[in-house]
Amino acid sequence: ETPKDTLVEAFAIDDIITMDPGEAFELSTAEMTSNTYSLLVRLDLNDTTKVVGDLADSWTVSDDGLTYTFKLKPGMKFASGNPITAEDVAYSFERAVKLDKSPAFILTQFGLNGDNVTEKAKAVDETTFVFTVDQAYAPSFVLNCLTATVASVVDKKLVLEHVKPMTPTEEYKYDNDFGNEWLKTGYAGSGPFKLREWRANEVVVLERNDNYYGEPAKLARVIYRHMKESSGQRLALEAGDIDVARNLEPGDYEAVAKNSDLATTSAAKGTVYYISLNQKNEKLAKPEVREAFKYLVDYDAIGSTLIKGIGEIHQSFLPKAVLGALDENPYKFDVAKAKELLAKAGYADGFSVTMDVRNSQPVTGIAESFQQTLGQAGVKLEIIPGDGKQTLTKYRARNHDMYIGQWGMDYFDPNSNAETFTSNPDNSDEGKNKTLAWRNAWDVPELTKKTKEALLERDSAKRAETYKELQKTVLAESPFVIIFQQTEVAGHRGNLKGLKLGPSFDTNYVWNVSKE
Amino acid sequence: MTTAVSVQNLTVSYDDFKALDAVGVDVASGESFGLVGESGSGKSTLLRAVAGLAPVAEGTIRVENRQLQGARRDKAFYRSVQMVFQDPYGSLHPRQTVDRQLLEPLAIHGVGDGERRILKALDEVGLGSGFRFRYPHQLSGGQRQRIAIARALILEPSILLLDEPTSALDASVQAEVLNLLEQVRRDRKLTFIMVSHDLGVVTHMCDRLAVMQNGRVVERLSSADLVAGRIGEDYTRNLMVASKGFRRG
Amino acid sequence: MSGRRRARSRKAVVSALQFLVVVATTYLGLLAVTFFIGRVIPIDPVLAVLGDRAPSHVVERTREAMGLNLPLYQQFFIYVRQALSGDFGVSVLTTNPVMTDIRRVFPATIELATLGTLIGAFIGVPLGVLAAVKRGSIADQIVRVIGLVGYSVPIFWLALLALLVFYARLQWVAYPGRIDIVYEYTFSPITGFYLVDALWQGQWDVFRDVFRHIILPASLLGYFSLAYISRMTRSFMLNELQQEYIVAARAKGLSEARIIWGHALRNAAVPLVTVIALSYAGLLEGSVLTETVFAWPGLGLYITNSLQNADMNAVLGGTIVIGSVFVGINLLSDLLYRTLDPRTRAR
Amino acid sequence: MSALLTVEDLRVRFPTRTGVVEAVRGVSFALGRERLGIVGESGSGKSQTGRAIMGLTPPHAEVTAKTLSFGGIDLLSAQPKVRRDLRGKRIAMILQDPKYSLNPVMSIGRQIVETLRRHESVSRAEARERALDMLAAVQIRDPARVFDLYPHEVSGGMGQRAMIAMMLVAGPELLIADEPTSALDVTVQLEVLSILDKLVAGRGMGLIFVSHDLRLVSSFCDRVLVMYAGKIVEEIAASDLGNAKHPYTQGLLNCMPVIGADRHPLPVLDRKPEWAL
Amino acid sequence: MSLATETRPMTRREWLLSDRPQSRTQARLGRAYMTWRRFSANRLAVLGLIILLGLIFVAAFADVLAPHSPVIGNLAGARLLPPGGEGYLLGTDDQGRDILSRLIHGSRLTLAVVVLVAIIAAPVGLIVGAVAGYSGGWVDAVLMRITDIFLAFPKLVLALAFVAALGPGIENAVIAIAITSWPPYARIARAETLTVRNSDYIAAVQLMGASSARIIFRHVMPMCLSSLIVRVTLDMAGIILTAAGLGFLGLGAQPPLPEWGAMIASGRRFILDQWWVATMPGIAILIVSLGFNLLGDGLRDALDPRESGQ
Ligand SMILES: Nc1ncnc2c1ncn2[C@@H]1O[C@H](COP(=O)(O)OP(=O)(O)OP(=O)(O)O)[C@@H](O)[C@H]1O
Ligand SMILES: Nc1ncnc2c1ncn2[C@@H]1O[C@H](COP(=O)(O)OP(=O)(O)OP(=O)(O)O)[C@@H](O)[C@H]1O
Ligand SMILES: [Mg+2]
Ligand SMILES: [Mg+2]
Repeated sequence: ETPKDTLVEAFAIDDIITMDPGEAFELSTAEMTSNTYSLLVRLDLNDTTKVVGDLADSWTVSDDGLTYTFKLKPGMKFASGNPITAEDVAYSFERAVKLDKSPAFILTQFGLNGDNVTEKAKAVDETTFVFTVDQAYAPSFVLNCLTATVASVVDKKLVLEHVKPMTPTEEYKYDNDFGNEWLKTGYAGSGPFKLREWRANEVVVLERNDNYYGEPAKLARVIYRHMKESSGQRLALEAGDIDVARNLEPGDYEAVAKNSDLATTSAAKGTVYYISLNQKNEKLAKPEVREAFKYLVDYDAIGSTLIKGIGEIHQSFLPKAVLGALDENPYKFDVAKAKELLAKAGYADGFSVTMDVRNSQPVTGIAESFQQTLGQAGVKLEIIPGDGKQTLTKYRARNHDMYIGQWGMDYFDPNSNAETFTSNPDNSDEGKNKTLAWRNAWDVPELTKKTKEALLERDSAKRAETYKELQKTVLAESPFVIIFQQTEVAGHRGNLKGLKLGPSFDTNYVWNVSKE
Repeated sequence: MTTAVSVQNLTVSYDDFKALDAVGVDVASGESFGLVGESGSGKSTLLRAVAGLAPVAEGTIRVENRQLQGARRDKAFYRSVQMVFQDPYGSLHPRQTVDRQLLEPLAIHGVGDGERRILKALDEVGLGSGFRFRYPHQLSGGQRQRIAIARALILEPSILLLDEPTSALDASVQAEVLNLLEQVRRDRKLTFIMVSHDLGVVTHMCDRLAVMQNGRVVERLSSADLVAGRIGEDYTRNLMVASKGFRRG
Repeated sequence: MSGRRRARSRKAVVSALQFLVVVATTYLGLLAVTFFIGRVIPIDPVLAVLGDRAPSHVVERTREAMGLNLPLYQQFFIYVRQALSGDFGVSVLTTNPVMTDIRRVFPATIELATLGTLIGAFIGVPLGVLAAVKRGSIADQIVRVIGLVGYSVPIFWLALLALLVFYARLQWVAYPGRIDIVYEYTFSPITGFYLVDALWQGQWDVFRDVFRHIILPASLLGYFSLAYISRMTRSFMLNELQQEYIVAARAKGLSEARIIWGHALRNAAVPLVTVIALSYAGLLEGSVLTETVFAWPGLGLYITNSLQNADMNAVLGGTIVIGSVFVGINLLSDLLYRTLDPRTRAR
Repeated sequence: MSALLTVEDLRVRFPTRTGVVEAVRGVSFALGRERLGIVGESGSGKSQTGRAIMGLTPPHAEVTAKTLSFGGIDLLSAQPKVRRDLRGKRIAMILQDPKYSLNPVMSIGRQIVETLRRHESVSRAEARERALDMLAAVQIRDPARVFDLYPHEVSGGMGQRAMIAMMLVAGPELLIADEPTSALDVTVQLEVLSILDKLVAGRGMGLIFVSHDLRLVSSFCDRVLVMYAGKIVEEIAASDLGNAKHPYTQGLLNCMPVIGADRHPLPVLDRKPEWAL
Repeated sequence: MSLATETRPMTRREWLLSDRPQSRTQARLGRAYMTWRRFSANRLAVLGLIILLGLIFVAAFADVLAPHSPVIGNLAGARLLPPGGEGYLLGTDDQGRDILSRLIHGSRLTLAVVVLVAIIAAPVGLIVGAVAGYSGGWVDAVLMRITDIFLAFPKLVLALAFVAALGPGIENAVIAIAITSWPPYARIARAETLTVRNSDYIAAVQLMGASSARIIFRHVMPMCLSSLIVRVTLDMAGIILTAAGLGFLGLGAQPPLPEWGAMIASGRRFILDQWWVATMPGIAILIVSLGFNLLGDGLRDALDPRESGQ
């Protein structure tokens, strides 16, 4: 039995490599950060196309669409006891941009850089923070981006106590590390929980923040215990040694659902799984082949077996619940049709091709199923299994034939996916913008332009329409065979109340959870 | 008379221990020379040094007027010097038939006509062809020692080094092997250097002998002198007394 | 006399020097192999630092910062110099200095392996002795089958079954990890060996809990080493029981028990020590599969994880630790061998 | 002379895959407080006879006899415990090769003490005293030092003396010596024999002396049994050896080279199949 | 020698057991027959041999024996069926494939892995060990250092690294396992060589003027062989399990190859509800490893007369 005031979750947390919100970009970390740090605005869980204020009491957008002015709520404190001021917000933006770690692009895409950030993200007074962007972006886009964990507000005073001096170099022009080294395992936030400890591959411990300005968390402590195996998680859940199992696979999920002592919860996530065809491979570059492959996935069988409960068939690149998402699944498993298309492309007898597959479920299962269905149309698929990092290394270098993987939204805005699936400004090997389209050498100047336009469309309805069109094009022509959208699931003890998974990985809040 | 083997000032050491300490022995061609002494006195080591199986620290070894360097020996050497070991159970390869063991030296030296030579060698040591395809474990100790002798003789050497060839054998079998050795020596005009701790055996087989103690030669004398009691050293005298059997007193 | 002593001390110095050379070359070899591995595995080390989702310009920048653009020999040089200064650097996966990580994960593995080996030895040796003494009997066959099954069964599979029975059904043991979260903050380990620490601090309930966690994985590892140890014990015992001194002991009128345990086993113990030590060293490498199944934060898992993320600092640190264990255990079993076998003792 | 040991029709059989090997085939003799020699060539069953008396035959062998009694105790029907108590206490055996017959990892002193403490309840200190005395009795010069040595640290002759000490420390009435000197140098051999001789004479033990060396046996023992193929082919008083009747005994006597005797070639044994019948 | 024995034809057994063989072949066969007799007296060892013959048989006739395709399944219709139902004797896996058929075809892979590792690792270990042991001096020092380095290296890390470097696939898994498994063989061979090196029969061959290579290959190695064979058969189980472990970590055979370890790995996810998916290949591995172990154990007794009594 777990203690009454403590929530114990079994969770695969081996992806965590840092706890610094300016640096962290991992899915598990997103959950920890969003529970321990505050943001200016958060996603509105009741209508995910909107945002609500967190630290910000209110905000205005200037008519030219370039200036965003945020008014902070008064009298708020960090967990350390220091007051939260606009100065802290500005510092948080400054350090994220200057550190320029993985998630920094979410902010720098608005024209911020190390030289201008102090101008563009600025505290006017104690409670007023002004953010200036370089183009008249859709306000929904800007605000959505600010819900990302990289925009978390850190305790400037506390961080400054821990900065490490650095010698400026060509690449890194600043004389200190903005507390990055300390914050990797340290904590300087103001969320409902504070981070007590992170031991890599072992445990993350959160504790209630008594200085929290909002409604206090219901439980005193949350412990994420690293456990990789679904079966192990289920055993521990059934025995009551944990309260929540976070990485259940379909079979175990079903069993938990059937157990009267236990309950389950789930939420569709902004992650889609796809198979991509490298256009450097001349066979895969044929439009008929691309289309044929979309007919060669046994969507129904996969949906009812391999991803049952943990995903839903979804063929367009925008996940459900995102602005402009297209809810249409036109492709069905159809060998005859595929064969016809292949014959048209000149491959009536099929051909051989390889696919890099990481060793994790459900992708291996899907890959094996796809291998069999491709075989029915005469295409011989060789699966090259590898560890995640290994396949990714190859994928990023564009050395694959085919790749099966997932794309999770970097921030909760359609542009996050649109940009990667449909824009490819420079298809050369040196191309700077290594989007998924680039990785698969899909050279689409038209679409790239259209994506950019959508970004600047300030009318939400029109913007949504553009994304729908983009999705239709991708469905028809792209080298992406998008298969399903992930559903995150959790099994938990029956005495647990208030556990709700959010639409994204940084909205899995635990402060409402209580025990009976 | 030419010298077959001449050892001068020979020293062999294992780590810090001197197994042989400045030993000198001369053996004439066609002679049968004996080495006696208690266990550990260096008798085997002397033979092994001549054969190139022991680390020579100092001294010279000449065999048939050729000076030998360290432990290196050329092929001609192996055709003129062969050795028979003490333990018949350890000197035959346990996984090879008699046939193979006899064939091996012929193969190494590229000598043809193996079939005939093997049969002849077996015949010579009084074992018929019936023993040819046996494994050592199918032979008695005396039979093994005969095979070892046959193996040593098959390359037709002129010098035979015998390291206690009968001490592991029964008295009755010992007599057979000793007779065999005497006979081949006579037939082939071989030179023997024979080690034994049994003075009876040595006087029976050898013309001259050297007595060893603690890695040194303490006395050289002829068998006739020994039998007649013309002994110079106390140590030799002790050995002599001990070989006469138990005397209550 | 003094000359002999001098000779002996010179010998001691020589053998100590020899030992140092052996250790040094072994380490250098380990370094080289690890470096080589780090270069040939097709995993971009940058990914380990940045995670899967880093944008490409950050990847490029980091690659340069990590010196991965330098020529290989320079990289090797830097690498060796760093390792020789005892600094294995920081693990990019955990952000801790590698040595700190190892100080955390290694005790977990040592504790598990030690208990496993104790179980294996304390059951395996008597079983092996029994099998040798009752050679050809039913008891011998049973021991043989027990041993061979232990040798043949996929351990991760057995582990899951054991969990199912002893944890899920019977609730005899605890799971997962090393200790219940209840004690996570009431118990502060000093040495990192929880059993020892709990005893030391007199926290009986903690001890009980830790024991309930460790006993199942330790038993499984124990079964595994039992299989090997019992086979080897049987073989050594058969050898000893045929020796002439056993006949002599019987001629003295000693009881069978005394002959077996006091004479034969005492002699068989000499080679057995090496066998047990080597099997212990094998367990100390960390059994990745068992550690995965039991959510045990041990060294094997740490190294495998690091390797899969191209976190070569951590791999090197772990490898050197295991190499040291190997060298150390070899040395230890040598010493034990010497104390057990008077024939190898210097007079 | 009352018989200490009576052996009548002793047989030892070894079942093997290729059939039953009869190592001892009906050996009978009686022994008083005297020195009895057993000679014969290798494999003639000398050791197995000795071991059968001690009860040290390997478990898979069959041992039968009309009578096998020691001091009135029927050895074959006696409980294992009874036989164990006899061994070392009243009947002792010296094995051939000290190199292999001493436990290599136990100090010599402990091995001697072990025998003593197995059979008599004596204090540790007293056992040590008696072991040291015994070592002195077998003419070891520095008993206190040798007490703490390990078998590999002593020479063969010394090891054999330690073995004798170990077997005699509990004061047995019968000693079986199985080729106790064949692994030793000639000079040492005689020393060991003279120790044995003195002890037997001094303590009034019965002695069975097994050897393949007929001359040695005859110069050491009172009576000699000659074995061939598991049977006794001749029994003869040592002094009477010159008049041995059996051709096998004569052959054994003749085939040894003797200093001064110039016999070329040596006479050899011509084994007759009928000897083995 | 009487005429009667000359004319009466010998039975085959007598011919084999004759202690006067008339030809090389007879001698060799006789020796083999004695070994076989010792071996076959051990019933468990014969059981081991039968298991392995069974494995070879199944592997040879996999195409005929397997009722279904080992790679093509019925995802929608026959997924995770329990054993015994509707023509799936051992049930089906998560791709709806017949487990029995996969096991039958997988026997080929298992056999291939085992044989390949044995013919790579054992000879390498044997040569390294024998050369080191016989040569002594710096050759010994260098070779043993290399062996030690490989021994001191965590085995799985080494195997993983090699597979990662060479790319996944059964061939590379084999190479990786071979690379990690030769050092113990080298040690055994060296130890054995050291005891053999100073024996008189080696001295005798040296005295014939044989070259070192000849001595090592023709005289020393055969002496190391039996303990090596025993060790290799005993290790076979470990090799199968290492291959399985690599498969378990996803680095062994490529899907959809029915490699048993990979089958356990993918079936492990269902162990709580569909126990058969992981258990069937687990049992297959258990049986085959047990077969090898029993065989090795029997060989140890048969080849090593010291342990087989008189
Ligand atoms: N390889 C070796 N290493 C170390 N010492 C050795 C070696 N070979 C022989 N010795 C030592 O050299 C000495 C002489 O040995 P050697 O074998 O020549 O004696 P031996 O006179 O033949 O004795 P024995 O009658 O017992 O055969 C002995 O003390 C022995 O311990
Ligand atoms: N365990 C056994 N199994 C089968 N035969 C055996 C066994 N032990 C001894 N023998 C046989 O018993 C016979 C007598 O052996 P024993 O040891 O008594 O001979 P011995 O006269 O002592 O010879 P040695 O002088 O060589 O010691 C031999 O032929 C031997 O092969
Ligand atoms: Mg010698
Ligand atoms: Mg005997």
